[in-house]
Amino acid sequence: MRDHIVQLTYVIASVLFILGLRSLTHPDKARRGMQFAALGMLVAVCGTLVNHDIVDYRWIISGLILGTLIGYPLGMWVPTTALPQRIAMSLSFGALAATLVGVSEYYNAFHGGGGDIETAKMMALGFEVLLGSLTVTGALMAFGKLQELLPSQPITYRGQNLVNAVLFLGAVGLLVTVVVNPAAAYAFYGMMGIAALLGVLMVIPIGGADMPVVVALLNSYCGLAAAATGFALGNSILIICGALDGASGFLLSIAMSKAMNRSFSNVLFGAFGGGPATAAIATSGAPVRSISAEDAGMLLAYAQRVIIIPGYGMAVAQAQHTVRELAEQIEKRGGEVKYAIHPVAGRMPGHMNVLLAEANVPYDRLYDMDEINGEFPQTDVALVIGANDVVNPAARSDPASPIYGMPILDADKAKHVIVLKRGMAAGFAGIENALFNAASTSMLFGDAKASLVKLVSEVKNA
Amino acid sequence: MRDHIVQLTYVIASVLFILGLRSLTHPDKARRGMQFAALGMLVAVCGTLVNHDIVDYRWIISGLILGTLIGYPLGMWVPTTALPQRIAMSLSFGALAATLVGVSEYYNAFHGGGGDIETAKMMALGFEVLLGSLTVTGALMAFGKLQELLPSQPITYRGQNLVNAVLFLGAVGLLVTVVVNPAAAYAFYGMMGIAALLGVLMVIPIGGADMPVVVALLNSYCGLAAAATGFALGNSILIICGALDGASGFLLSIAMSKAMNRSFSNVLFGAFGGGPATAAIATSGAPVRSISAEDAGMLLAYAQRVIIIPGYGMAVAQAQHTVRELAEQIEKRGGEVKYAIHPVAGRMPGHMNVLLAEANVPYDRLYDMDEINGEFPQTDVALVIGANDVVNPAARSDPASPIYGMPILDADKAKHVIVLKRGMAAGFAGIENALFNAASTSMLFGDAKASLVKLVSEVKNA
Amino acid sequence: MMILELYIFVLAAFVGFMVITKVPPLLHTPLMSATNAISGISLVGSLVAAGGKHGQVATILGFVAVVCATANIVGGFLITDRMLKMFKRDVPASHAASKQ
Amino acid sequence: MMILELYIFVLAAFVGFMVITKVPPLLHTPLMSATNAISGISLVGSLVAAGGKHGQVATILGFVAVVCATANIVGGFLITDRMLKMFKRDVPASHAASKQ
Amino acid sequence: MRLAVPLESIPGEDRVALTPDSVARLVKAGHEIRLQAGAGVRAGFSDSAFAHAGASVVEAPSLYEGVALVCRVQPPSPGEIPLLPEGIAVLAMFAPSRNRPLLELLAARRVTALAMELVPRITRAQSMDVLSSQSTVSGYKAVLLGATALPKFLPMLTTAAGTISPAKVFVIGAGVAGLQAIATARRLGGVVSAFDVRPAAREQVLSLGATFLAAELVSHASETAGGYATAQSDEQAQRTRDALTGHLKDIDLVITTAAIPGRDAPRLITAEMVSGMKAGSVIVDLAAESGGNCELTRPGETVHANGVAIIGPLNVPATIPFHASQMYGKNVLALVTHLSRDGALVIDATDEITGPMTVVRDGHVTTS
Amino acid sequence: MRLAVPLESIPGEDRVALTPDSVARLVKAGHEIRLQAGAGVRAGFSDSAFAHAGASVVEAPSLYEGVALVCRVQPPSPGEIPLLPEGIAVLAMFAPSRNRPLLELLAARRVTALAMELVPRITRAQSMDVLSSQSTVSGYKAVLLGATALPKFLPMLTTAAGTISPAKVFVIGAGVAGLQAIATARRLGGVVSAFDVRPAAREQVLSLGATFLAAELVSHASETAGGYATAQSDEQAQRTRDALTGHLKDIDLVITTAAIPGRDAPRLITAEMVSGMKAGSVIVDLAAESGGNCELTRPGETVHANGVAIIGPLNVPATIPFHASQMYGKNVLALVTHLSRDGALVIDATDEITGPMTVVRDGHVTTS
Ligand SMILES: NC(=O)c1ccc[n+]([C@@H]2O[C@H](COP(=O)([O-])OP(=O)(O)OC[C@H]3O[C@@H](n4cnc5c(N)ncnc54)[C@H](OP(=O)(O)O)[C@@H]3O)[C@@H](O)[C@H]2O)c1
Ligand SMILES: NC(=O)c1ccc[n+]([C@@H]2O[C@H](COP(=O)([O-])OP(=O)(O)OC[C@H]3O[C@@H](n4cnc5c(N)ncnc54)[C@H](OP(=O)(O)O)[C@@H]3O)[C@@H](O)[C@H]2O)c1
Ligand SMILES: NC(=O)c1ccc[n+]([C@@H]2O[C@H](COP(=O)([O-])OP(=O)(O)OC[C@H]3O[C@@H](n4cnc5c(N)ncnc54)[C@H](O)[C@@H]3O)[C@@H](O)[C@H]2O)c1
Ligand SMILES: NC(=O)c1ccc[n+]([C@@H]2O[C@H](COP(=O)([O-])OP(=O)(O)OC[C@H]3O[C@@H](n4cnc5c(N)ncnc54)[C@H](O)[C@@H]3O)[C@@H](O)[C@H]2O)c1
Repeated sequence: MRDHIVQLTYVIASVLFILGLRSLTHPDKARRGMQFAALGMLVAVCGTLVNHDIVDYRWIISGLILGTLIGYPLGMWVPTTALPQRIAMSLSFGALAATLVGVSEYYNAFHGGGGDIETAKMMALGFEVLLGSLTVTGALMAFGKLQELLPSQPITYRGQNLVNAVLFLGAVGLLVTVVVNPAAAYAFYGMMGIAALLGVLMVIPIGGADMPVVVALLNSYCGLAAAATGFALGNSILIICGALDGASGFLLSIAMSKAMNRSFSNVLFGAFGGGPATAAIATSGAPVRSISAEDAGMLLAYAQRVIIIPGYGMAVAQAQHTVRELAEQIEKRGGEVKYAIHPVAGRMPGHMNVLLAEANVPYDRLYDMDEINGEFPQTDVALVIGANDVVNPAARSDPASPIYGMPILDADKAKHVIVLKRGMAAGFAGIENALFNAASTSMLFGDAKASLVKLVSEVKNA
Repeated sequence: MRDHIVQLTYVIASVLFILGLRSLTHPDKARRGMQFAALGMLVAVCGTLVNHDIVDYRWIISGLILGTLIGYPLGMWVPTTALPQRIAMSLSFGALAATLVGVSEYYNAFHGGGGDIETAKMMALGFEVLLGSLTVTGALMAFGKLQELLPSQPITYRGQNLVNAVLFLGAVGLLVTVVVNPAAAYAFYGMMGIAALLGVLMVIPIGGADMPVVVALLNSYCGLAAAATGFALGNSILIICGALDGASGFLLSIAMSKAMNRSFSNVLFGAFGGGPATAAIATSGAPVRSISAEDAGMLLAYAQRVIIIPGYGMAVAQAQHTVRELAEQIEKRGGEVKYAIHPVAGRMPGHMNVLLAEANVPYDRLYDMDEINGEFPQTDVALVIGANDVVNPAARSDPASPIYGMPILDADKAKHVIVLKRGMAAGFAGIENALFNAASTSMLFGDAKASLVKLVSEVKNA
Repeated sequence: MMILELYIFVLAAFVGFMVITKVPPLLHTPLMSATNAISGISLVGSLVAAGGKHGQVATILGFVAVVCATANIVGGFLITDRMLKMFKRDVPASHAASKQ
Repeated sequence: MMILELYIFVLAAFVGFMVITKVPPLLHTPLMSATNAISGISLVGSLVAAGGKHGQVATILGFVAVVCATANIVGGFLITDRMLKMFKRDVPASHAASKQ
Repeated sequence: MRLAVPLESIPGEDRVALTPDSVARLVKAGHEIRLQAGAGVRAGFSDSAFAHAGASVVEAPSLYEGVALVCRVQPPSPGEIPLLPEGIAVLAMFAPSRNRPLLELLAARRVTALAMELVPRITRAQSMDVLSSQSTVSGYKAVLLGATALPKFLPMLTTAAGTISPAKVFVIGAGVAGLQAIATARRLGGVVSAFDVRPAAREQVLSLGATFLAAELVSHASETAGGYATAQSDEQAQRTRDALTGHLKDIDLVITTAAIPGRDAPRLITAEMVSGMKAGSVIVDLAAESGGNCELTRPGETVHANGVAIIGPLNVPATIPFHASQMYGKNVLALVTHLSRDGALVIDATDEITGPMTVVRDGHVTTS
Repeated sequence: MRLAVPLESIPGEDRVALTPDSVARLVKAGHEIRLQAGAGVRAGFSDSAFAHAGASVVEAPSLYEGVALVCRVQPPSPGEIPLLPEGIAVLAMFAPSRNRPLLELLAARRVTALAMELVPRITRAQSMDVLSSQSTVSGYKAVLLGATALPKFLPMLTTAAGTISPAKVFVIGAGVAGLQAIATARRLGGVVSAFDVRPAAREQVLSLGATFLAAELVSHASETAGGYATAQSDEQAQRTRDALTGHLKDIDLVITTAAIPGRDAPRLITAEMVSGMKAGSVIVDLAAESGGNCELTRPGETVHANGVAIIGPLNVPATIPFHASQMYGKNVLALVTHLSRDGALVIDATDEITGPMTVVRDGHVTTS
């Protein structure tokens, strides 16, 4: 009976976890969903506590309390900017837990009174400990790099790949040994040590900016370790959660390297020798942040106030109709959209007016520079569509600039600026634009019409 | 070892089945995907044949050959219009197989030498046989109604619901009995009989037009029966396939009743007393087929040649921009779109021209009535957007009609006609339009703009 | 330990729901016939019944089950394929045509 | 019979892939911290190790594992929640504001 | 049957009753066309183009030889009537309510007169409906005239030299001409509002993206079965005037097209309303021919009052002669096809279309 | 600083150099404005509106009392020059290349003359650029003039009386006026193509949805640093003419705006090309003032040749006086703000903007 209760709580918890992750598809429902997942965790833990095997609750209670005391500040007080390192640290905790469980199982089997251990279980234990200890040290290294306790530059030396390969083969050899002969404790602990070393060596040649990919990948390893634990203990919730983590970590690391315009293997191995710290198409050295249509769409979908700044690029791309569609989609979701028309946007007086009128944008959405400039600080997203000179802050600040003195649209004062352009080419005045390098600016590269088509569907599906 | 091979083939087959069903999300890939699923089936069957328990292959081989001889004509020669009845019949075959396996298991346990049967297994067997035999007769009834061997009208009598409820409770009671006392063979076979009777009684009060919903639901039952078989035999591929079938059948029956504008329970129980045979907003008695935006979108997405016929309704809905978007989406997928402009469409000369020009539809896409009328027979879809009089075939055929003699657009000659309208209201001339009742016509009701917005995203995601 | 089987059932149902909600309505009929064909998997159970050494009755029941299930599978996959064939567009051909 | 567990693993991975491919990139960071928190499920194994009667070593290892896993779970869910809070829009308020 | 197309004699009438493409179709249908030399030149159609289409280009004296039907745009002048053979039929825009004396002359000469503007407005006869086709021209041209006369831009322009706000255009009477004016003014970028008394007009105005003024003034009583407007009651008229007065203060360009068939155009804009308008505004009164919708309108002239220019153009369709003729010709083509049976002209007084448009027949004026 | 705004003396010049809203801004900035009574009336701005904005409305004799800068649209006539106090500065569109004698007169009177059209076309000076602002007006109006004169519709219309095919519009010279003409003609529904010699023009034409003719004729050599065009070589000119000849055969409405600063307008359309055009076509030659892009153009007149009407309008911006003045006024406002330092007029010959535009100074004509 008790066993059935335990199993039932596990089934419930699994379902809640899956539903929780699924809720992340919709930002609106995500929070609720994750709260249910947390509830699922509670259910599973409570279920476990009624387990037959547990006879002594003292260590358990103290462990839970201590863990909570450590976890709470990690969750509540860490600034969101420090998130990646926090995840890395917490990852190493999780992996440590899995590793220790594995070690204790192994230890019990030979010292705690148990006799032998069947092959399949030994294999699972071996995998668990191998992946676990690799993740423990790897995650710690990632943490160090992200927190800048360690130099964030890639550390490389000749023959690095070779050394790693040899170590990896060594660990696998020991794994095979211990599976064949479970009593070979030296092999078990040796494998653990080599894996820990490998964790360190694998991460040091990767630059700080690529760390998030590494963290995601380690997350996947940690999940696989948990799944292995599940196989070893015959515990299906561990298998399910491990599989979920493994799949998600893997997908995430691929998605992230894609977002950085890097191939996955390039992140993991290419950085040997020091790749660029950030993926950037840079002008005159200053870095530029590019953004994907998905992310830009999400930003727009959840923005309250959006100002669209059309420029000559919108005309060249003949994107006026798509601009209106995008505005309609944002408004449908409750956002407010205004158009800021600069007096000399485009190449003829009234250029933007003709095009937007053609696209049926009502006149009362169009705002003069003077009318709208005061609103940028309260604006969530300024969407710059193929405009350049008319939003160049140099006109305000740089007396040496040929456009100094021209009044401009204060797009740079908005909370986020998204710029749609094909590349980093200059506008009519032929000068660089510091707005594109600003911290609040993200560039969505590509033909304005094509980018807008993507944005429309992203906003629609957000 | 042999066992492992069997299991491995099962894992592979499960994955292929899932991928196959998943491929149905994309019409382009669906065929390939289902071929892989069929391959999966072959793999699973071959795997099973190496099973230890099988000692005699004669009956198996003859069974396979005979089954193939029956199945091939069922698959290749049945006209696609007879699909629902074919599925119903094949369903009853599948359910019969599951039921017989259950019976043979039960029989073996007591006669074939086996002694007792454990409770969980008995429960699984009971469910299997209950659901199986209910499906066998239910599917046969559905087949009869669809094939019009039986009257397709609902057959009802007073107290029908009560009788069914009593029978159902009786079957459940016998199930409990046999679970508690597995040796009670009378209960086992009795339950089977009652379930078979219930299958008949449950289907007779449902009208022929609602049969597809019933078939989908029976499909779900059949899946559950297979899953129960899996539980009974400890065979996980049966569980997986059963669960897939159960889920899909259930979702499908709900989706289908929604498409018919009926609630699910209304289909199952409401028809007692005879609901409408087709869900239709009918004029003067003639039936009208309505279509969902999803289906209309799919038709457009896979059409080679589309002709758009705008009318006054497009102007009222101010849908011209969305019309262009839709055309662009269709063209992006390789379809060809033309606009047929009737001389008196709208309410002023050139009404459609002004609006379409505003939406930036190039002039060379607009075709005069005389230019385009010859093309309708080769047209896959004629999309009529808020037009009515200008596509009214009465002008050609009915000398008594006030519009007799007016030349019209021959939309009715296209392979499919989709009409976007808010309801069945008449146009300017105030007369009915037989086009809306034609077999090739489907009505997409709602404001033209709203419908078009849906169509755009359906076509985009198709 | 039927609990593991329960997990499998739940997870498979999940997968089923998630896969099937994304199937467009136009493909609902092929979907129905595809799942119908897949439900012929009970052939796997029937084979054991028909080929096992459990006496005449079981063999006969098993034989009938094999016939039914096989017919189901063969017919189901064939007709699904026929239906899906209609959705395959000869895109290159159409392009060629429109380019003339 | 580890084969059943293999089924569970495969199916769960399927579910994981299907669920996660649909998560928009903006939520990738919350997703990472959420899966990280969920991986704290190894607490379940740790609890047995810490509370079982397997000798001192196992108990200590188990205790450390419980601490780590708990910290992981508590911190992970809390921070995920904090992040997701930022995506909750006060839609009614905005509507009220725009109506003024 | 043999048709004649004379050169229009009224000054400023640049249209021609048939154009080469309609001629070609008629010739193909077995008719014979005699065209007076130079008839189409002012509309942009040379004699050679007609000849090429199959017409015989002839000089005036021999024009009517053997002709059954004369196709004209404007009615013949009194001086031309004696040239018509007796018993011949003439197709033209006779404006019968204003041209009684002329009709008497035609009756005296035993000429059958068919008034193009009396083609009934039934669905079947739409292709013969010259009121629709020529009003389309008027509505379009009225906006061009107004925009040209306006000291302002119509569209909005944001420029380095300040923002130009869009002109406000107001269209009174949303019939065929009014709707076309609305569409044209919207195209040019004006902010357009409109007014009409018929309830159906509101949706039609909105369907062109313009706004409708004072929907509450609309009443079903204002619409006849044929879709025409009826005269307003005094009280209604007063309320209309009040609503217009307020609205006009704000307007830059007014286009008026209000008409009631067979009556003088309703007087909708009084001198007082004009004095309330902004200096520099422009009124284009398309109803000038039937007396004008504005009190100050002088047909054929431009009046300036209080800085407001009131343009009263006459015979507007003739100023776009090429396309106006093309459409008129298509209308005539459709009508001739309707009137000829086995190659002979059949004027059937009981026919749904022919009946109402026959205004002189057998020596009698048949219209009231 | 005190500014004067006289009533323009040239006939047909309905614009005024400042409008009430610019006046109000200047007054707010501490300047004093003296306006000759009636100066704004023809543009639609009453004296009272100016007075309300803070200007002193005065009669001519006292206009220049204590005035540092006179703001005009057109240069003063020779007869008005003696009325100007010595040492005063005058702002106007002097057209220095055509008005040398007048500049000599001003020099003799020791008046400083600032030519508005010589404001350099740098980004910073865009708000003072009258060429841009007034060309915008010309480009728009040219299309209206052309469409009004055309015997055809511009837009396509499918009607019961046949389908009207859209007019083909061709714009030569895609500078400010040309682009505006393209936009306006597209709005009205014409099918627009354009031609220019500057390579940047092509993208700009496409950005308005029109097509570009003969992109191969474009060369980078044709563009100066300031974005103006240079004269074509003879061989280039011949190739251009060949391309145009073929294209023009098909065109209904031609708008020409080609100009080369400081030179006569290039002759792009020869009499022979005109004779190849369709009867009923219209050419609007915006370059009429500087000699015309068409050989047959007679400035200020409409010429008919071979059925083609060639309109050579003069001073087009003055025909939309309200908005043309508003933009001109904004330009003047920006320039005055630039010229005044601590309330005094500062004419700094070394200034990037002031330098090039000072054409008469210290008794000398400083332009070549
Ligand atoms: N309005 C007037 O009357 C007038 C007249 C003459 C000159 N100007 C001058 O023109 C400028 C107008 O400023 P602006 O901000 O509108 O334009 P801008 O400064 O010229 O910048 C336009 C930007 O659009 C981008 N772009 C071009 N095609 C694109 C496409 N298909 N998709 C996406 N982006 C595209 C270009 O960058 P990429 O190439 O990297 O994509 C370019 O940087 C001012 O300097 C003004 O002085 C104005
Ligand atoms: N072109 C001209 O010059 C002119 C002038 C005067 C009269 N007419 C006459 O007008 C008619 C024109 O034919 P037509 O086919 O264009 O129009 P129609 O026959 O008047 O039909 C228009 C249809 O659009 C539907 N509709 C209205 N609003 C809609 C909306 N928001 N969304 C979706 N559907 C909407 C209406 O049905 P629901 O209400 O059911 O939605 C109606 O049946 C002809 O009879 C012609 O003789 C033409
Ligand atoms: N059946 C057909 O095929 C067909 C063809 C063409 C036109 N029509 C219809 O005929 C009707 C009239 O068209 P028309 O342009 O020839 O009409 P019209 O020239 O007689 O009148 C012009 C407009 O002025 C309006 N008007 C009259 N008195 C008014 C007042 N006091 N205030 C404001 N507006 C006033 C009328 O309602 C009308 O809309 C329209 O409804 C049109 O749709 C039908
Ligand atoms: N920097 C600025 O802020 C600014 C402001 C306004 C205009 N501009 C630029 O100045 C340039 C000129 O504008 P504009 O309208 O005053 O020029 P313009 O009036 O001097 O000439 C009009 C057009 O005629 C063209 N042209 C000359 N010779 C030609 C020929 N043989 N064939 C065909 N076309 C010929 C020119 O290229 C020009 O486009 C444009 O590039 C415009 O964008 C710049």
